[in-house]
Amino acid sequence: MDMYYVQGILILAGINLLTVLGLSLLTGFTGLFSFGHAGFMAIGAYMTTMMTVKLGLPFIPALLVGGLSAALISLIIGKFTLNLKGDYFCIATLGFGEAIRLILDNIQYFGGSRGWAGIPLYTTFWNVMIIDVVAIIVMVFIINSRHGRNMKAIREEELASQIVGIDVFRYKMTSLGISALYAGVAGGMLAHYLGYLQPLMFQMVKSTELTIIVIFGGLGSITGSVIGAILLTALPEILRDFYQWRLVIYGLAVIAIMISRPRGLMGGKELNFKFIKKLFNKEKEVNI
Amino acid sequence: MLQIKNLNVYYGGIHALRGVSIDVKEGDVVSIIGSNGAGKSTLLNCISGIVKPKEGEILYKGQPLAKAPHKIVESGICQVPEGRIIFANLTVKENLYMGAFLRKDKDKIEEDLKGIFKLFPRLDERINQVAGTLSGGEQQMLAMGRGIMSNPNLVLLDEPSLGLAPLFIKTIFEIVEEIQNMGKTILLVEQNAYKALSVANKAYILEQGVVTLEGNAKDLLKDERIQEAYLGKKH
Amino acid sequence: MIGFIQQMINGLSIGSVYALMAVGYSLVYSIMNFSNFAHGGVIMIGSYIGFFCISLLNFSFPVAFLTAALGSGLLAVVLEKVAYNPLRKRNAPFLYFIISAMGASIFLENIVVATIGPTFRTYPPVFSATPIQIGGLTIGRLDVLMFVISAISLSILVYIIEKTKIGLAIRATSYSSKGSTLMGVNVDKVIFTIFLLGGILAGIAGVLFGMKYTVYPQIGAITMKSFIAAVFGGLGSLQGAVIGSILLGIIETLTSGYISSQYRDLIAFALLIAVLIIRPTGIMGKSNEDKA
Amino acid sequence: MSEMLTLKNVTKKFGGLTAVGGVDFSIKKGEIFGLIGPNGAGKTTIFNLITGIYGLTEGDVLFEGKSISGLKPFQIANTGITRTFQNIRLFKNLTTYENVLIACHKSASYGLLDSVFRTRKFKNEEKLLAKKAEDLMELMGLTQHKNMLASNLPYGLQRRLEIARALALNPKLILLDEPAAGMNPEETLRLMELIREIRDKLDVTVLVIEHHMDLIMGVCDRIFVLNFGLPLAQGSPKEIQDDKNVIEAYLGKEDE
Amino acid sequence: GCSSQPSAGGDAAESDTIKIGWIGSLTGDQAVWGTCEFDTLKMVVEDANAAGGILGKQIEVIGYDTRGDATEAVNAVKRLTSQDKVVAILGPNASGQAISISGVLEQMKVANIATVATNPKVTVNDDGSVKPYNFRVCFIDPYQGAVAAGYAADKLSFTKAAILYDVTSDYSQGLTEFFEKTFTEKGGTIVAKEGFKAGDVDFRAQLSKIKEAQPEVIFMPYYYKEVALSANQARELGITSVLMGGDGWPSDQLIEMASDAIEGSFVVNHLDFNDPDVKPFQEQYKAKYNKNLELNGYLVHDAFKLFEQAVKDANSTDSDAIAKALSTAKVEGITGNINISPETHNPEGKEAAIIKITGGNYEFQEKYAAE
Ligand SMILES: Nc1ncnc2c1ncn2[C@@H]1O[C@H](COP(=O)(O)OP(=O)(O)OP(=O)(O)O)[C@@H](O)[C@H]1O
Ligand SMILES: Nc1ncnc2c1ncn2[C@@H]1O[C@H](COP(=O)(O)OP(=O)(O)OP(=O)(O)O)[C@@H](O)[C@H]1O
Ligand SMILES: [Mg+2]
Ligand SMILES: [Mg+2]
Repeated sequence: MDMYYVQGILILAGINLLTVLGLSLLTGFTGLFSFGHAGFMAIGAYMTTMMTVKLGLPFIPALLVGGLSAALISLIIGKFTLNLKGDYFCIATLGFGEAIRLILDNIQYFGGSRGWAGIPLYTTFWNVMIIDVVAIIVMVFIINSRHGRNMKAIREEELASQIVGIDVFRYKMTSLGISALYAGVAGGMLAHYLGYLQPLMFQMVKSTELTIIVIFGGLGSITGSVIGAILLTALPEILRDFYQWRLVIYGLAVIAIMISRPRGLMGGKELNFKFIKKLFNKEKEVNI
Repeated sequence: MLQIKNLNVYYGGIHALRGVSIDVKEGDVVSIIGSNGAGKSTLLNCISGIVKPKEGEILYKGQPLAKAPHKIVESGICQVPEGRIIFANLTVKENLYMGAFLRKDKDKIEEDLKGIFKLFPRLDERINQVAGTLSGGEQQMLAMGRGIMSNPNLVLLDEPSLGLAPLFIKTIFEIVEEIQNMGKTILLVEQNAYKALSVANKAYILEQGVVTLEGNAKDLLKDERIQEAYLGKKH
Repeated sequence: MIGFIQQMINGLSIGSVYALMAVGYSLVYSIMNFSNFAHGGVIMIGSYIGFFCISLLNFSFPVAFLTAALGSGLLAVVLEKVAYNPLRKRNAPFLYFIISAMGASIFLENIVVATIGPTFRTYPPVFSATPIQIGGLTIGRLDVLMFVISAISLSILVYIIEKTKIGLAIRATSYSSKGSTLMGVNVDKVIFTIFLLGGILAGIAGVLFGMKYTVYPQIGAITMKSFIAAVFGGLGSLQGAVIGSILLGIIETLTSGYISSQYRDLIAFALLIAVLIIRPTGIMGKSNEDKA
Repeated sequence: MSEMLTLKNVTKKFGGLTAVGGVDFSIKKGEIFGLIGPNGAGKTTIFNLITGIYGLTEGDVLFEGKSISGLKPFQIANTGITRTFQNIRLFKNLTTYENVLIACHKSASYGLLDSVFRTRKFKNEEKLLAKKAEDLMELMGLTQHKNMLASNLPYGLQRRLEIARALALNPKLILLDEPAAGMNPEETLRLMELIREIRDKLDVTVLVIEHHMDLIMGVCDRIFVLNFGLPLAQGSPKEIQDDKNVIEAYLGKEDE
Repeated sequence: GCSSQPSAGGDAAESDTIKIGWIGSLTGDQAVWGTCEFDTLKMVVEDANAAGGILGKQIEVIGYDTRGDATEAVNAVKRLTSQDKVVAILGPNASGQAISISGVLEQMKVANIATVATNPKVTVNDDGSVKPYNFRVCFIDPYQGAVAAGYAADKLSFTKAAILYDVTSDYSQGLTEFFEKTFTEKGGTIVAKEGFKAGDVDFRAQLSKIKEAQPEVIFMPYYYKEVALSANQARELGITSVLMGGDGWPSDQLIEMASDAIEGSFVVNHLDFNDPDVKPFQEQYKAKYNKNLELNGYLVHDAFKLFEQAVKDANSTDSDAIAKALSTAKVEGITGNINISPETHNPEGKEAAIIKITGGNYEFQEKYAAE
């Protein structure tokens, strides 16, 4: 295995992981199912690129702008749709994702469907890894706080959550916002990894893939998301030599994991939680 | 009628029933009493085929019980489950018809329906209401009615008085007796130990998955241990 | 005016295409409470079965139609056994079903690409392609057929679900499979029936589709539209699925015709959201607001 | 002002059905107040109206003198009213401990950023929350089931967990909907003691629906009787027990 | 450690096979074209090997699927260049993928010859500078759009045109843009411009609207599946306008799917299918794969020829040397003479073939170049 190639896959896995972490918060911990996360990635990607290419902002601030724009849009969408239940919300997000793509297809300033070429290649293995580590830590910290627990409560039982004084709507908004922020940043990184943007990249299939990763890894498990992101990004690569058969195998693998481990790979549990915790304690000592 | 031998049930690591053996004679009311988590519901669910025991044997009319839950119902065993499990999306009437799902005798079904409405006039008043919006007690009545509609030989009642008004609890136990008079056999799980023992012929005390006491219900009613543990100070 | 009427006809015919798919999809939803994303894959397979029956095996059209319907029905049942049944036995949450369905959908599409190949295939002409002309308006023959078939299958299904005993069992099972087991319902059989019916509908849709739009591995993707339509109409309600489909068809054509074809889906989506804001469970959806 | 909760002409109609019609009562601070009535009388509906799950058709609900009608359920919870459910609604796939811990959340005030940066405030308050949850489990006798999933608890314990969860909010008023359902007489006795303890030690006013007369008559200071959605009687346990209407509609004659 | 130092080219020179890569869609909705392209390449390479290979070395093709996805294309190219150590890459069959891989190509110093990637940005940067490792053998969108518009206005004397296009396709949008520009410059009017979305199968709403605008010609710049459906539906609605399309059209499948509806239509193509020089190639493919050759097959053939020429010119199998040689390579392909311009890396001066569909055949009309 050539490191250059492996690194490429890891970068992509890292970018996927970022979105998946956000999606995991939304789906795994808050119980909302989104088919529109590719849309948030798209917003992040285009906004970040606009910042770096048109306004000359450095990469990291640009990523933040991209992420925040995605979050902002998500809050607007959420305002209208978060009262919807289950599949209704899911369809609303699906429609949103497709709508974003349609708009981008028609905006010639961003190159329309012909795409936006010549984006500087700022994304590197190391900045992806660092951002991922920070993102994981932040996510674990959120989940292991009263805010994270409140989200879990909403996932379990909305009415009961209300009765214990949880502002369900606000927490759903928070969860959506954070997950869109993650997706937006991931989008920005993807743009600066490929050097090219095209609305086509953010098809519904992309959203589907992300959701599959979350559930494959196990709802409500960050470790699961990490493993899922790496495994499912790598799987098609490992199967590269099989041409047309690789997606057949991919499909089978998804079914197989669902029926053999119906709670996903990690089944809602965290692998070596203690280890991670220890890691965090060290982090804290450095921080404070 | 029903013979249970050395039943062992596990939920993952939890050993919920430990070698439970029970005998139910035809035409009897048999009560099972025990505190929360003793395994009463588990026992009924085993008979209904919803929970699969790890070990043990259940004989019904001398034959091993069918495996599939719907076959068990077909053989004449019906459970009125704890927590009611009515079909919240169906109307009261449809719920009752669901009770008669396996029956083919159309005319008799309509007749029985009238009988149910006589027992529970409230259900008649709510006949077209979606069952999910019934009050708790009304749902309990519906669950009972639905059970009776299946015209079983052996009725498994899991806490039928749960959530019922005092006046109505009386009615429920009257109904239990009435069902018995119809020649049916009843296995009754109840928290209201006093009532449960009053109507029963035989009773079992279940504690943490083990039968600790069994015997004639009237005798148990006088048993000091029972009075202390299950009947409260007075009754 | 003629233009407007023609657009309405277009909308109606597109709507009945959506409806044909939405009914089968909604049927499965109504009992399993999850979106069967493999439905499109089953439609696609049905389309191929019909095509090969006619072009390779020289079956007559009705026989081919029947074979496709049964073949798809069978496939749906097998899919249920393999991909959903194990989940059902473990009471897995609905998300897992959806993912399993997605896996199945990816599998079906790509197994066709890998074996039969990605090429487009054209059904041999079965009906006269010339549309019916009435005073400057055109109505496709196949469109009429689709409309009629959707209407018939809907009526039959509604009858089964609302008036028959098995229908009652289906509705009961959709709320609580434990409860209906306790009533002596063979839940496996109920679900088998549902998937068989859903699959047969998919097969019918597949053949009609293939005739209208040619056959290719991604043809199932249009089911996304019928999924949206079913939500429009209210999930789990068969009538809702049809009404939603027809509405979506008309909205789409009128938007294309009078507002903007480039932004058609955007406007349709905005309308969908507007409908859901006013009626959070779609047009016909019952708000199964359970009691506290 | 010792009036804690006041219902004024509270009315709820479902289509043509008047589930609750013109109910007036008020509960004083520190009281244990019983709400009884035949099945379908509208008791749970009143709870749903107080906690904002249903909207009022007519009338008003005052809490500590202020109207709370029109507020969202979580807002009402935050003014200090909480409840348990007749059809148990726990966070099923979470453990006993998590169920209680979640409900404690209002005892902490750290924000999202505090949790991200693990500030001192976060750590102190988290410790506090954990302690509180442990105490509540201890009080309700749930400690040994700490790590069990709520859905796997036996019925009776699920009821107790619901009460623990409600208490975690530090409510001023707690509404219990048939807390003794599924408990045997012995357990019911313990529950009675517990209800008194809640009132005395935690300074919580209690409104309780029950069909176990031993409990109602044993712990309630005052009782309100509802029949077909309409007020039937109100008074001390003694008065209620002797009320002819109540006996006829609800209690039935003592048979022993 | 994880050194990410590119390590391509180098040792490939010593081995006695030449590895070339191919990427494109073997799955997804573009699979028809990708599959044909890959198959053709394998066939062409077999022939070349049978004829002694290049510089006496045998050629080996390694192809990967991209699902039509830009991200996948990047992965595939990383693998081809770093692990498989190919000396050049042919394909892909869409611009998005060709553009996104240029970063990797430059890092690894491996050239890519795109087949039907017609977006101008494939070979040049925004500032007009040429990308050192990107080449192509097809003409570009602006050219094709301009040819179609020019021919419609000048040769066919149409003044009212309508356009139906795929909003979500870069190819379709590109052609539309330049058709519209040229056509209006030549004094024509676009009386209707309607869009649809990839995956759509029903175009009657848009067509009904187009019908009311009464155009003389309808430009349909998209791939033949949609062309067949939309042409059929147009005729169904009683539209009699002449239809016109680009290189997404030519295919035997189109004739099969919409023979009557497209009768009398004009197509801008890369070559004349009925050219006697082309026939043996078509037949060879048909005999080998029992399928009809798609347009991609011709172009990948030419891409390979161009590669072969460059290796000979460079007299080396070093990837960088090949890339240098490519920027001035000249070769006679089946789609015409290919003279790569060092400024643009496009085949300059490549004339388009205008084809008219008559009696279910692609009848060559004339070579036509936009000014
Ligand atoms: N699905 C399950 N998974 C794990 N444990 C379970 C499950 N169902 C029941 N248990 C456990 O099995 C034991 C017996 O439970 P069961 O419900 O039979 O008790 P019960 O006697 O009916 O109690 P109650 O009077 O509260 O209804 C309990 O400890 C309970 O926690
Ligand atoms: N959402 C609703 N739609 C229609 N009717 C309803 C609804 N909710 C409650 N009802 C009806 O209102 C009446 C009162 O119900 P409620 O649940 O308040 O009774 P309850 O006093 O709590 O009875 P129980 O002691 O049996 O629990 C019942 O007859 C019930 O059927
Ligand atoms: Mg029980
Ligand atoms: Mg109630």
